[in-house]
This record gives sequence, C-alpha cells and structure tokens, in this order.
Amino acid sequence: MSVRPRTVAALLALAGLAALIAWAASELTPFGTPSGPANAIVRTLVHERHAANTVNGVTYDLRGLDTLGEELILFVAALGSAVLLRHGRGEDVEQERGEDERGAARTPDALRAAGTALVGPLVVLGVYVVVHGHLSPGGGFQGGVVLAAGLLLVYAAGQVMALKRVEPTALVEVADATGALAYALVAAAGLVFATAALENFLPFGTTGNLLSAGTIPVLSVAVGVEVTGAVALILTELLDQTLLRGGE
Amino acid sequence: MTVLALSVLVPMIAGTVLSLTASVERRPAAAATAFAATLASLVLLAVALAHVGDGRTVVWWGNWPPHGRVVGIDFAVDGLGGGLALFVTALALPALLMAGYAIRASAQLFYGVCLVFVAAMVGYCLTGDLFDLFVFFELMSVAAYVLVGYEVRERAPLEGALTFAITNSVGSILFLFGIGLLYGKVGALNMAQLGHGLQAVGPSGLVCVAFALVSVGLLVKAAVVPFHFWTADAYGVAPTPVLILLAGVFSELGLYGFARVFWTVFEPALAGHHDAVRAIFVGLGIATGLLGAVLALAQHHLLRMLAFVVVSQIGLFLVGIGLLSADGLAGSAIFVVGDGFAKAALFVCVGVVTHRYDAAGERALHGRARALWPLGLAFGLAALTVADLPPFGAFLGRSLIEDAALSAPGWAWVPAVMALVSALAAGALLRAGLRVFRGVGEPASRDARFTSDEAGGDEREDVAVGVPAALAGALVLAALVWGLVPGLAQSVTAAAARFTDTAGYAAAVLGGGSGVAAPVVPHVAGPGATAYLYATATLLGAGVVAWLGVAGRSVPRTAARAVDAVRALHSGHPGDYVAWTAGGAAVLGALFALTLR
Amino acid sequence: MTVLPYLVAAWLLVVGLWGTITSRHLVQQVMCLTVVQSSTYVLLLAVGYRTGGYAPIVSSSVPPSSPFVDPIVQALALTDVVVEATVVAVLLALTVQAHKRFGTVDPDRLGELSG
Amino acid sequence: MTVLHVVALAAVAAGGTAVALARDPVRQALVASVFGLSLALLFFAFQAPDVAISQIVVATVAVPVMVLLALTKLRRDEEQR
Repeated sequence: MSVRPRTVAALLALAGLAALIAWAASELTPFGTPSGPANAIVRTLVHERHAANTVNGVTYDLRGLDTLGEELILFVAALGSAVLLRHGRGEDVEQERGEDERGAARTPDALRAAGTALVGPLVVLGVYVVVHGHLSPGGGFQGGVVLAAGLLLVYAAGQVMALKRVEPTALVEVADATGALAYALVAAAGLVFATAALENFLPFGTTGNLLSAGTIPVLSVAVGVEVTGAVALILTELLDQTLLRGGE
Repeated sequence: MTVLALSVLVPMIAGTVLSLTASVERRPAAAATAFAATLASLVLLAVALAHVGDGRTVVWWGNWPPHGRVVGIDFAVDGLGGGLALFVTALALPALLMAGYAIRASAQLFYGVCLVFVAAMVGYCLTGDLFDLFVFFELMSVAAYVLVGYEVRERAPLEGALTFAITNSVGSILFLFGIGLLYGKVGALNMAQLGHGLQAVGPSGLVCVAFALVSVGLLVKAAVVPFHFWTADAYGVAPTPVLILLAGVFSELGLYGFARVFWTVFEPALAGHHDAVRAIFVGLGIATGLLGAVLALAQHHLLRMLAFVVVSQIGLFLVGIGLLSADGLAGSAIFVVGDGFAKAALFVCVGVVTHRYDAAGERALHGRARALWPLGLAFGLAALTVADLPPFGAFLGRSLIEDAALSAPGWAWVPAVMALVSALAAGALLRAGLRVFRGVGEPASRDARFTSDEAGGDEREDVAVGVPAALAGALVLAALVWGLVPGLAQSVTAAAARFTDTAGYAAAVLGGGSGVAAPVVPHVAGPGATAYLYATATLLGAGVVAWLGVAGRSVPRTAARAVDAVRALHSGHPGDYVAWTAGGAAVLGALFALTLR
Repeated sequence: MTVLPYLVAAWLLVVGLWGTITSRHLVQQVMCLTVVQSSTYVLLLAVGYRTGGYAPIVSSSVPPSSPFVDPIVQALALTDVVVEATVVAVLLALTVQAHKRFGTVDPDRLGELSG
Repeated sequence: MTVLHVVALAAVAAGGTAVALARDPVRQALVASVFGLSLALLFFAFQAPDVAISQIVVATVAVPVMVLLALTKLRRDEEQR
C-alpha cells in the first residue's frame, strides 16, 4: 500500500479496535477492586514458603515455569542478536583489530577514571539487589541489568584492552548460558529431592532472613547471572559494531 | 507422571550446555547431543501418551495442586496435545539431520537454539495455563526469529525475518492484552478455571473482545488470512532445517492453541453460539485456503510458492477445527501429521535444489535439476499427497473432515471447495516440479514482481544430495505409513472427543470430576466412496492445473489483473502487515460482537 | 473514573500501533512497538490494584493480614518487561543486518521481493 | 483513585503519544526514556515497586543504549557507503 491508503486503513482499524477495547474495559471490575486472589496468594507464600517479597515468590516459585520460559527467551534473544550481528564480520577482522586499539585510545582519561570509579558501586548495588530479591523489591532481573550496566561501563570507559584480554564476549556468553542452565537444573532437581519439577526443596528458614524461602533466592541468583550475561552480551556486541567497525 | 516435566527440561538443559561449550566447537558431538536430547524428549512423550490412554494426565509444576482454586501451573496432557508434542519431536529429528548439511557457521549454537525451540513447542502443547501458553508461544517465536535469520543466503532477502518478527510481536501483544482482560474479569490464568469463571459471565462484550484478541495472536502464528502476510517473506529466507519445523508444525501450533483455548476457556461462555463460531471460522478457513492456493499458483519463486501452499493447507486444517465437531477435529489432527511429513519432504527437496543451483525461481531453475531425479521423485509424491492421493495420511484426515462437513447441516458444499483448493495448490507444485526436475515445456515467463533471481549461479557441487534425498524419501514414506496405521481414525476421534469435552477437562484439572459423564465418541467409518471421489477429482484437477501451467496457457486478463492486485498487497512493508493485523482484529471483534451476543 | 487506567492502556495500544504502521524508519518502528507492549503492563497492573492496598511485600510493619495489591499480575508484568527488552534486541540486530544488505531503514523501500 | 494515579496516567498517555508520533529516531529514544520513567512512576503508584525498578533499568539503561548504539551503527554504515 502507498502512504495514503495505509493511513486511512490504519485509522479505521485502530478506531474500531479502540472502541472494542473500551467496550470490553467497561465490563471489567472497577479500578481498585481486583478479581484475583491477591491476599490468599500473599498468605500462602508467606506461610508456606517464608517469602517476604511475594512478587518474587510468585516469580520464582508459584509461577516459576513462566520465569524459566522467560529466562530462555532472554537467553535465545541474546545469543541470536550476537550471532546476527556477527554475521559477515569475519572478513574484516584485521581492520577490526587495528581500530580496536584506536577505540581505546580515543577515550579521554577523565571519562575513563569516572567510569572506573562507578564500576565498584554499581557492582555492589547489583549484587545486593540480586540476593535480596526475596526480601525487598528487586531480584535477579533488576540486579542483573545493573550488573550488566557496570560491565558496559568498564567497556565504554576505555578499558577495552583490559577486557579484551579476558575475552569479554566469551565471558558474558558463558554467564548467559550458565544462568539459564542453572535455572533448568534447579527445576529438574525438584524431581530428585522432592516430588515435582520446580518444587521448592530447600529449607524455608525464617521469613525476612537472607537465607530463607528455599530455592527462591537460588533461582533469583541464577536469573541474575543469566540477565547480566545476556544484557551485557547484547550491549557489547552492539558496541563492538559501532565503535570498532565502520567509521572509515 | 511428574517426570513429564523432563520432556521440556531435557532439551532446555542440552541446549544451554551446547551454547555454554560453543567456544570449543565439536560438531559431531553437538549434533549427537541434540539428537539424543530430542530423542529423550520423544521417548518421554511416547511413554506419557501411553500413560494418558483414555484420560488426561495433569502434572502440577512446583507441586502446587489446587486448593479450592488453582494457584500453580499445570501440564494437562491429553491425546491430541501430547500427540502433537510427540510429532514436534519426531519432526525435529530430520530438521537436526538437515542442519548438518545446511548450517555452516556457528553450528553448535544453532543446535542449542533449535533445542530450545523444540522445548518451547513441546511445553506449548502440554501446558494448561493461559499465561504459560503465552510464555511458550513467545519463546518459540523469539527462537524462530533468530533461526529464520540465522544463516542468510546471499541472495535471500533478510527483511523477511524482520517483517516476520514485527508482525508476530504485534500478534503476541494482542494475545497478552486479551489475557489481561480475562484476568481482570475472572482473576484466574488456568484455562480450566478461566472457562469455569467465564461460564457465569456469558457472551458479554469483554468475552467477545478477549476472544478476538487471543484468537488473533494465535491466528497470526497460524498464518490465517488476513494475518498470513509474514509467511512468504519468512520462508523465503529461512534455512532448510528451520523450514521443516516452521512448515511442518509451527503454523499448526497456532491452530492447536486456538482450538485448545476455544474448547477450554471460551466454550463455556459461548455454549449457545456454536453456529456463529462455526460460520466465522469455517469461512476464515476457506478464505485462507483459496487465497493461499491462488497465490501459490501465481508464484514462480519456489520457497514463496511453498509458503502459500502451507497457507492453503492451514486453511483446510482450520475448516476441520472450525466445524466444532470431534470428527472434524480428528480429521485435522491426522491431516496435520500426514501433511507435515509431506511438507517437510518438499522443503528438503527445494532446499537442496535452491542451494545447489543458487536460485529459487522456476525460470532460473528450468530443467537444471534433471540429474537429481530421486529428489524429483520425492517432490512429486509429496505434491500428490497435497493433491489428496490415497492412501496417504493426509487423505485419511481429509476424509474425516469431509464426512464431518457433509453431516453438518448447511456445510455440505465445503468438501468441493477443499478439493478445488488442493487442486490449485498441488497443481502449482506439480508444475514447478515438472519444470525444475524434468525440464518440461517452455521456461516460466518472466515475473514482473520478482526480478532479483533471474539468472541463478553456478552449480555448487559441494551441496550434498544423497542423504537429503534419502531423508525426503523417508519423510514421504512416513506420510504414507501414517495413513495405514490400523484403527488410527477411530482412536484419534476418541482423543478429539476428549479434547472437545470441556467439562471433562475442567474436572480433570480442578478436581471433583466424579459426576462428569465420559464424552460420546462418534463412530467413524474408514474413507468411503465419497472420499475416493473427492480424491480423484482433486488429483485430476491438480493434473489439469499443472498441465495448463507447463503448457504456458495464459489466464484471462481480468483474472490475472485481480491476482496481481492481491499479490501487490503482499508488499513486504511491515507497517502494512501490522495494519492488516489490527484491522483483522477489529473486524473479528466486531463479528463476534454482532453474532455471539 | 474507574475505567480511566484501562482506557489509558487501550490508548497506548492503539497509538503505539499507529506509530508502528506509519513509521518511516525501522528503528522508530521498534520504539513504537515498545509503546504497544507497555499497554499490557498498564492493563495488568491496573486490574490487580486494590484501593488502599500495600505492595505485596511483607515486613514487620506490614503483616500478612493487611490488604495487598495482586502479586500475580506484578510477576506477569515482570515477565512482560523482559520479553519487551529481548524483542527489541532481536529486532535491532535484524535491522542493522537488513541495513547492511539493503542500505535502507525506510520500510517503504524494503519490499524488494513482494507478492 | 488518587491524584497521583491521575497525574501518572496522564503523563503515561502523553508520553506514549509523544513516542509514537516522534519522527526523529534519536529524539524518539530520549522521549522514550522519559516515557519509561513515567511508566515507572505509575507502577510505584500502583504499589508495584518490583515492576517499577525493572521498568527503570530497562527503559533508562537497556533499551535507550541499545537503540542509540544501533542508530550510531546505522549512521556509520551510511557514511561508509
């Protein structure tokens, strides 16, 4: 379609869709009166799993299968983006290597220092958020992105050379796969140590303690590792593409 | 039966291990791991299916059985869901075998992603939770986006992967929005419990709109008109092993999801409106079948032609499901498997030819593949399967759908249209096969919409033929054997009767099923005289269409112009496709609002 | 007033779709998709909200018997946020590749092979 | 419904519209991160701190960085041609 018929068609379609959804929404229970079993779920998770943050109780226990699927979505997407971006890259490795060093050299010292200084706090914050997910807002996903941002900062602050020595992409790829693998293994372990896959088989401890809620914090850490790896993989691949290639 | 969870977990674990060790690429070991994991999943599913028998198996993840109301996520396996999962793993084996030939770079990662793709499709078939269905749906979609763009051939248009991803993402979001509406009304995500809750709501506006949104999400995946636009673009670019899975099961899973959601979630609210639902979905199926067949006929690009053949077959499957009867559904289930093997064979043949001669157009390939006659033979047989050749599995499935249509008042004309659809689609395939593998007639005329693939490159000797040809032969054989399994029609009909038994499903999942009577299983006779009549007509029709095509007979100008106008709508513009999806959702919602209340 | 949050969700859905359909740049199209996706977060969290309810996190000052908003929809929305980020990543990677090949990010010029 | 709810909803609706109608990708990326923050505010108002924190890290770190990097890459490729 050319622009005009497309615009007209879109207007008609979306007006119809909006009207339908508004009609449906008018039959929902009024805002502020949920129809879901909110309090029953909170009580169940606190009493039976000793999880203080029941959102993570739902995420990593009650509906842990959703999260397994979600982790694999992230895993596949990160891997896939990396493969897609690397496609057709082999031919100019030489050029890449040369520019690699220039990329490092271009970064001003002040920025490099500022970036390096921020890394420590970011990593501490990320780890804290990951391991306290069952107690307070946060968890593997939120902390993982913070950790990935820390890694990216190292990269962007011109420490490319330092990181290149440990092959950052290989490292984050390993983290990406390890996290996903760990989640799946804990899920399968439920069959061995309890009666069902994803069953919470560790002691539940005292509500509010760091070591409580059984496998919930374990899975949260697995997700944290996975997310750190996945997000860092995507970002470093894109960064590689922009900083180290092209620009001639 | 809690070990059922392993049918999903084993491929996932193997897939992550393969990518974890990707830096030390060991190709044979990776292939063997992928095979072993898929095979393990297949065996587990076969055992589970035997265990299911005449009932259903319900497994609660995390050991959260319902206490009054459902809190956890269940796998609720019945004959059709478990059987489809089994078929997914069975078709994954030839796909993995082909990967050994078709994938050059980062093969180990490819196997890893493939395993996750398979795990997602299996989980999707087994789950009893609507949101979990969405998660597996999304996982298989994202894996498919990656796999479709994985190893891009030099001539292939990469934007196909992009339009595929954008259109399907929009479908997913509409699906999720529908789930949000349902949760807001009922406060549940388990399909059985949602159905139970919606029974009290009845056919309200919210139910109509949610049904439309959820259906659109699933029908985008299934490639039903007008949500089919992405197929040809995506099929034009995907590697062969991915095409086997995409064409063989991926689209069909969209239809399975639709049937599952209808019979568990919406049926209780729409119980009195089967006639309207039937009219809408049989109509959609027929529109999809006809459009796909006509567009296949108009195509000279082999992969895009196959894509439209897939669309046309999807339309016929939807007819079987849309008749809303156990025998129609059983017919579609048998048809899906028989046709899936045949389509896999077609894609293997076309994959080898397009790679070896570095072209995908009928004109460029004219007579070039004469030497590859075993592939030509497999291609021809598979094309005849599409043309309803007895006693292939597809024929058995179709005969059930035809009987279901003939016994439904007002739908007796449907089998004739089905025959027309298949005659056109199979005719296109036979025409292409005769030209490419035999060099019959004049080369195809130039296609004004398609100029980038005129010449074709040199023959690439390194593209293997032997094993793929044997594989294509084996797939055709499987399609044949499937039709000869004794008692298949009756046992699948019994499974379909349980699938459509909403109350029985709810009782099995929610507990307290002692008062629910077992569903009535209609008795189905084997294919009768009418089935052979339709098959003969279809085969003759396909022959005539192929002959007219090879002889270069031109179609009447008005018809050509009309077809060209329809082809022009497949513009490759993601915005257009999104507009069609949104428009289709609005129209479907309006239809439901007008007819279901 | 009690339907306002639902209407905002519906608005995000349609306005995002509008942007997706009419975009002249592939990256723009991806950004518009994130708006469409955000409609689902708003809807999910809105249907789980309880007037005067606490965030579903139990502590010494918020005992388990207090009224809570629904934790399930929050877990669903969390999943949804991750899905959005991943889809954006894959779409951007595909866009960069498509651009390498075709030299265009205008969807109007993508349809090399059509019909 | 409180005033905070109404304000946050209005900000989200306006922000979403601005993102959808923006015509320059770089500016759109910046508008999108503001929109993401307004969504996070709404989620806090909906008593969903977990989702709000995810929204902040995704909408202000992950997505804009990805988009800006992709845009830079596209521009470089364009210059190279």
